[in-house]
Amino acid sequence: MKKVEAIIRPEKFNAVKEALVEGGFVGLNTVSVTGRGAQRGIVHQGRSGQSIAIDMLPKTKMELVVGDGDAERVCEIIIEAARTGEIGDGKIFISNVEEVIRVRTGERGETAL
Amino acid sequence: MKKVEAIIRPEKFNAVKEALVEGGFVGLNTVSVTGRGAQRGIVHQGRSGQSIAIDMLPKTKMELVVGDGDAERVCEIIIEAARTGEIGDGKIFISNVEEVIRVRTGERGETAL
Amino acid sequence: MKKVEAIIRPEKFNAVKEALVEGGFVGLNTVSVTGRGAQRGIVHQGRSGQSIAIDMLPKTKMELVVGDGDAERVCEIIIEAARTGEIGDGKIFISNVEEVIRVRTGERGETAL
Amino acid sequence: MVNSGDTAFILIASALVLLMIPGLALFYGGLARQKNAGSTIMYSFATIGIVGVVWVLWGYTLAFGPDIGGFIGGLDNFGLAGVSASEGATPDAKIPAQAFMIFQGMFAIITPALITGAFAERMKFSAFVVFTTLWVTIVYAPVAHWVWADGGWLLGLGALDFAGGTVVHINSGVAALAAALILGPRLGFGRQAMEPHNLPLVVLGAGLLWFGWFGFNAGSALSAGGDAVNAFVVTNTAACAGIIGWVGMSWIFSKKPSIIGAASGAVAGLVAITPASGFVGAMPSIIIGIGAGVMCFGAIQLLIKLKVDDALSVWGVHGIGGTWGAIATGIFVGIGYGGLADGVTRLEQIGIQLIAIGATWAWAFAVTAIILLAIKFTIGLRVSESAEEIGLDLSEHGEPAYRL
Amino acid sequence: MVNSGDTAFILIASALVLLMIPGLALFYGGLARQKNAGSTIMYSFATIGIVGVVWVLWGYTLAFGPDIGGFIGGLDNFGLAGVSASEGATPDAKIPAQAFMIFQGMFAIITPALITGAFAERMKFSAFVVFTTLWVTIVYAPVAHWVWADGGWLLGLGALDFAGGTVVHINSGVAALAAALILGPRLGFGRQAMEPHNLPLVVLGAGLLWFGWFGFNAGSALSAGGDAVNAFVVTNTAACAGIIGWVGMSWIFSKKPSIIGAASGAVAGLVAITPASGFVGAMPSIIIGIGAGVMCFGAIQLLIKLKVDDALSVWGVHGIGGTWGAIATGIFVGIGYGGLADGVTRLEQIGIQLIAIGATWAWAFAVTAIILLAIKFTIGLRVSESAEEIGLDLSEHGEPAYRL
Amino acid sequence: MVNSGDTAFILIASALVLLMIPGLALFYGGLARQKNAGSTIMYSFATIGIVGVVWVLWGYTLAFGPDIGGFIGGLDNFGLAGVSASEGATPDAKIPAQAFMIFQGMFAIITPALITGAFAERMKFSAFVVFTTLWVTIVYAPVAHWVWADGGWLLGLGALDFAGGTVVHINSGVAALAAALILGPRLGFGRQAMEPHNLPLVVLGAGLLWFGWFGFNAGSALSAGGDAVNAFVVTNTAACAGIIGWVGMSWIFSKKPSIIGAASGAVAGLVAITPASGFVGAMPSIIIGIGAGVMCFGAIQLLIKLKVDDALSVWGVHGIGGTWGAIATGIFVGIGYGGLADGVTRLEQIGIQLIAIGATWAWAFAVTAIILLAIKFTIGLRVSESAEEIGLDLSEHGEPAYRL
Ligand SMILES: Nc1ncnc2c1ncn2[C@@H]1O[C@H](COP(=O)(O)OP(=O)(O)O)[C@@H](O)[C@H]1O
Ligand SMILES: Nc1ncnc2c1ncn2[C@@H]1O[C@H](COP(=O)(O)OP(=O)(O)O)[C@@H](O)[C@H]1O
Ligand SMILES: Nc1ncnc2c1ncn2[C@@H]1O[C@H](COP(=O)(O)OP(=O)(O)O)[C@@H](O)[C@H]1O
Repeated sequence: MKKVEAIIRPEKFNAVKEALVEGGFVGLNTVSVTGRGAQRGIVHQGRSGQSIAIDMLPKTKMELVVGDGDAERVCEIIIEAARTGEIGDGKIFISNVEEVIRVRTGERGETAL
Repeated sequence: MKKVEAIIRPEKFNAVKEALVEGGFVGLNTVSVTGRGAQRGIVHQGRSGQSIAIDMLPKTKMELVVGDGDAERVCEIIIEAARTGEIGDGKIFISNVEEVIRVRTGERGETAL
Repeated sequence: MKKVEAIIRPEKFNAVKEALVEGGFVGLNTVSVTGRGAQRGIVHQGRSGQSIAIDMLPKTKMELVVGDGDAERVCEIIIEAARTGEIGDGKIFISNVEEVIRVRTGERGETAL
Repeated sequence: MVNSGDTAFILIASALVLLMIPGLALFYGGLARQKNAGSTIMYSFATIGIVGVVWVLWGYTLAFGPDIGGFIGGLDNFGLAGVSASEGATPDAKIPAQAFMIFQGMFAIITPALITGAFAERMKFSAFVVFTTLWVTIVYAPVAHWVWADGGWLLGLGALDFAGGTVVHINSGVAALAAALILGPRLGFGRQAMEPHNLPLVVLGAGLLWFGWFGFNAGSALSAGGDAVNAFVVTNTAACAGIIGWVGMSWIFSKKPSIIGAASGAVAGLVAITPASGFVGAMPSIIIGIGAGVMCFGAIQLLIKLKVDDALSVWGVHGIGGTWGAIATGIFVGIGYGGLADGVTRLEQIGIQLIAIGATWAWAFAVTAIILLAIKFTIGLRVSESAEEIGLDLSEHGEPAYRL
Repeated sequence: MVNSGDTAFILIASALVLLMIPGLALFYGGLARQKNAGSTIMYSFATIGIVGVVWVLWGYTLAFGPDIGGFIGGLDNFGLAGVSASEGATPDAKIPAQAFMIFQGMFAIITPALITGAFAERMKFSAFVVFTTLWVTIVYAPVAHWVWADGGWLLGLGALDFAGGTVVHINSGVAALAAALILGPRLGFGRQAMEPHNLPLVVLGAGLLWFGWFGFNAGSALSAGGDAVNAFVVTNTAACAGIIGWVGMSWIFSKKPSIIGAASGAVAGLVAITPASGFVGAMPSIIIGIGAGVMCFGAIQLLIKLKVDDALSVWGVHGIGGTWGAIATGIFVGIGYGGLADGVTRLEQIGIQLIAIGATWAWAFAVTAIILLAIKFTIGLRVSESAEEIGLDLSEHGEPAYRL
Repeated sequence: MVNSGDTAFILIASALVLLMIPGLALFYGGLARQKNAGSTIMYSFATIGIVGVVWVLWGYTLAFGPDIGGFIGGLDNFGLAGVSASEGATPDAKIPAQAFMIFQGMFAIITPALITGAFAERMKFSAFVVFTTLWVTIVYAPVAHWVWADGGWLLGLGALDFAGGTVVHINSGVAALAAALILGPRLGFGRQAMEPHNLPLVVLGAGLLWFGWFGFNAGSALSAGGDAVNAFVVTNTAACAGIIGWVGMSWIFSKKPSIIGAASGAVAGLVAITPASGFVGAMPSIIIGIGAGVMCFGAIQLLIKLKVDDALSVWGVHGIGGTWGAIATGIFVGIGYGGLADGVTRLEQIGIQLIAIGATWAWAFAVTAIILLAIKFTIGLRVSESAEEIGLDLSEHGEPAYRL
């Protein structure tokens, strides 16, 4: 099985989630991270208006563990729903998962997904 | 070495932690995630009592990196302590870790765990 | 490509980040975790002064996905900037990443980093 | 005659009403989603800045200056000209004219602040600034004049509104409805959960509102005598009853007693007792409060079903709560406290109340709509879609609410 | 004679005391764990709703209606019948009867709200509703009658309790002890850390409590004269001294000056000065305050050692702080302000104080225990284990405290 | 003559000023970074404990005891000896002497609390305790004596400071500058973003400050008459204008209307109107408020450019806001309210104001510097580097601000 980790704009999370559910991928978990990449230029203002360059931006990291054959499809769905074309759209990382267990039943492997 | 990622009910975290410590596994880290799986039916109430279906539920994700031979034992301990038998009990993912380094000493491999 | 996960003291994050940027590694994401390892003895005080042993300590987890050849260099930089020599300095885990995709452009592999 | 006891009372009452506005800011801020918490707070807080200055310049004189045709005040007191800090406006006034002015000023501030809950999470800050300035001038000041100023036509008619059921609550609640309709729903409304992000903040806000409401209602007696004592007692009792009403509804209909419902119920009770607080005793105030909890609860559900996005339920609480209170004032006047005016029957009084309600609904809705449409077709009302998705704290103000 | 200065003072004082209850809600809410923050807040907030209505219906008349045997008031003033909003209860009263009624009503609200800290994080909301309704009726109203009503037996005996050391603090603190014993400890008590989840909320709550306490103590003079001024001064001074006492203890015993300790110490000082505030001057108030900080700190440690889970330390602060204050009133009466009653020696006064303390402890403990046991064996007191693990915010109310 | 209306007014005003300090604690706490939120709150809260006791012991008598050479009060009223709770200090006083004492006590508490914003996030708590005790004794008490006590040399000179422009704001603001210079910047200052961690807390704090400021300024009239009414009105108006000024600056210079700026602007307006509030009417108060918003905004930027780390901008807001207010008092005195003293021209009055400003700047800076240097070379001022990195909540107090 593969783990697909997608780091996306927080405001795109709902759209991505809905697209994944439509595509039949309901299992996932997400966490808020702060990240840094090519994206620059986000500026907050300080108390007296001074500019504060924020280099660590809030992002949402989604993790989906899916069957080997589904990883590509999941990436496509995510890219389509998350892309704006501006820098800061995020990254997807794919890695291998050796085993999956469903806690409730003890089932293993793809049937546990 | 293996990384065991377990996504469990937040209210079960203390029980799981205590079971792991008893089993001799003290090193771990956790993060709060929100997740979605087969579990449904959790409903919050809105300001005027309307039902709000919550599809992203709070979960606790634990990560333990352990020696190759310990992964199974860790999974057993977690399953035993985290299981309620209701949907929403969570998932365990196992993947491979190539190297571990202890920052303090620079030690590497299983001795660094 | 490799994923370098470093769990460090939160108060060292800025130093590590600056060192990485100097070393040319700008892409990363971080999340606050609570962890437990060899470190003990952090004590908070309760309302009437009783000691509260805190066994889950706040840590910062950084993730960098880098080219295969860069992983060692990244670890060195992190160790140097994060080390205090006291227990609790943290751990680094290295694992394999099979694919990277840049959401904005669809680029893949090391060029997407 | 002006005296220190009554003056002290009104000054403190004015301070209490002022505190309601940060209270409202936090109440609304807590009800908003996290990404809009700061911007929602800012609407209320900035309202103090804008209306506080407008009021001393031209707002007070438009509302309480010499009557022009029963409809509005003249500009004689522009910039507080002729409004004394030490002498009463009339020989039998118990407080100086400026004490009355500033007490009324706090009402003028909170009313437009209440509206902001309807357009929260999507209205441009610049549009809000223009809206608030215009609204207090051409909607609030006239209605305040009609109901409370010497010569105002609703006062002349015998409409009873002790502390602002029409002027403050119906006025803001109906304006909120107009705003909700004209701005349209938030992105994702009806599909995504849009629930309160910080419950302690909501309860804190409700607590400060309640506390301030004593100034609002008891202070409206303009002296620390029996009217003030009665208003104080019924205000508290109605708020308590409002909790019971709203929490009871949530317990029955969603099987769980709601905490946000307790805070909302208190506010609903306070809204409904406002016009009645000088005219009814404690027993009717229990009915008024419970009724408010029940009706406002239902009104919010109704609006959601109609797919109208009044983001923080201003119409449901203030529009409907205020309307119920204004009617209830006619129904219960004289029971336990006060009495009907000479020669007016209860039915006639209820009729007068309905006229006052109708006039306020019509004026508030129509003029608010005109203002908003004018803004919509000039500088625009809503932020861009992507700004709305990101949240107004960052997109409009460049400041996140929390860095935890 | 009723006059505007004193009436204004008591009305504002009543508003201040009301604000203490949201203040308490936040103080307790901040001390609770995050998963129970909302439910803990809700206990206090809902108490206002319940007791606010109970008081005007039958609470006030049970406490202050015509005396029956020194023990309780008659039902003559049921539903506020015969309680005037504009006339004083007696010819020499400086405030209208309803102003006294509502001021006392705020005391009746806050006292059961204080108890909720003992059973927080595990008591069913439905059980709480029944408990609070019964408790204010059969525990609070009688004790208030004994101590403050014309004809009350403790008043007749000469017990001194200016603003509620017995009626409010011992009463609630001892009821809290009974509740802690009967409900039993929270799951994991003694093994897991159960520490405050939001320190700014705790300090905010303490700040609002302190502010409100001026109304509580100075308002108990029932007029804005020397008694009120003295009560105000000693209240503030004892609170300050309480901070010094408690923070000092934490600095000595756990090597770090505690912030929660500063908030708690202020409350402890305020509790202890409450009965004494009309009878001692500023110098004794320093001793009373420091003593409160030290003793309450110790009392909480003791209870933890005894494995009794008084979740938010109500007994330690209110039970022990109130007892110390009631004794100290006897010890210091007349030093710096006021004086012993004619013909009563200091030792006799201390003896009378001990009788009042003992009677309140006994009554509060016994009747509270009976009420709780009755609920336990009917509808049940505690939520299920899994509901407790999940947290009461979600399991009892379906509303998380934060969505950050 | 002492009367209930004025006494009620001053007692409530005192309570309002007390509430400003928890308000300040939260304002500063919200502006601090999360890891120092608790410790920042603790500075203010602990200040109440320390100064509240110091004031009744020796602070009040040093400030308001019998004059010694125009410079300081004698020790006659040590421990409040001879300060009556029921009689006025003079035959024509409208309030008891202790009411005046406690009202002034609240000023003595808030002034050092204001300074803590300058050394927040790095000063040892033990050093803070010593500093605050010494500072209120040898900096605050003398300046209060000069300006407000019978015989004080600045009062004799004719300096106008209605409610504390020099005594409270310049005094604390300039002491803050000295502290910022002597402690040195926080680790990472100028490189890392050090932004407010909790915006709702900042707005809440500002709201409580504003509310309390009515007590501060209107209460300074020491009776509920025209002076109080005027002070109330101009206080509110200047705060509103301060919002407009500061938000306007942020909108112009960083293209976005700042929420923190709205809160800060309100405070700046309140600071600047403080000395003037008994001497000018509403129209000048608009200018004073807008001016404060603009100037304080600029002053903070200046200090950042000079690389001086006044962590929470105390000098920028209180030092510069207070100085502007003191000058503006001379410029606008008598316009809209009050008037120049007989035989004093406006230019002369401005000159007198400049003397008062200069004397306060010099005294505050020099003596604060001496105290801080003495502490630096004995017990030390700053926490260790690693303690500062970890944050003072954990390293100094062992208590995290949040457990969310
Ligand atoms: N090498 C990396 N390792 C881990 N996370 C990364 C890496 N590069 C980028 N990220 C994450 O992806 C987010 C988006 O990256 P960015 O370079 O701004 O996007 P893009 O180039 O696709 O527009 C960052 O905020 C960070 O969280
Ligand atoms: N495919 C998946 N990838 C990542 N996380 C998942 C996946 N499926 C489930 N999860 C996580 O596991 C949690 C529990 O899943 P759920 O299906 O409800 O449990 P179960 O079926 O074991 O009762 C989810 O809330 C989510 O956080
Ligand atoms: N086996 C493990 N698996 C996952 N995380 C771990 C493991 N061991 C330690 N950690 C993480 O590393 C952090 C530091 O570990 P610790 O043993 O205290 O450090 P050190 O021994 O290097 O001084 C812990 O708080 C935890 O977050």
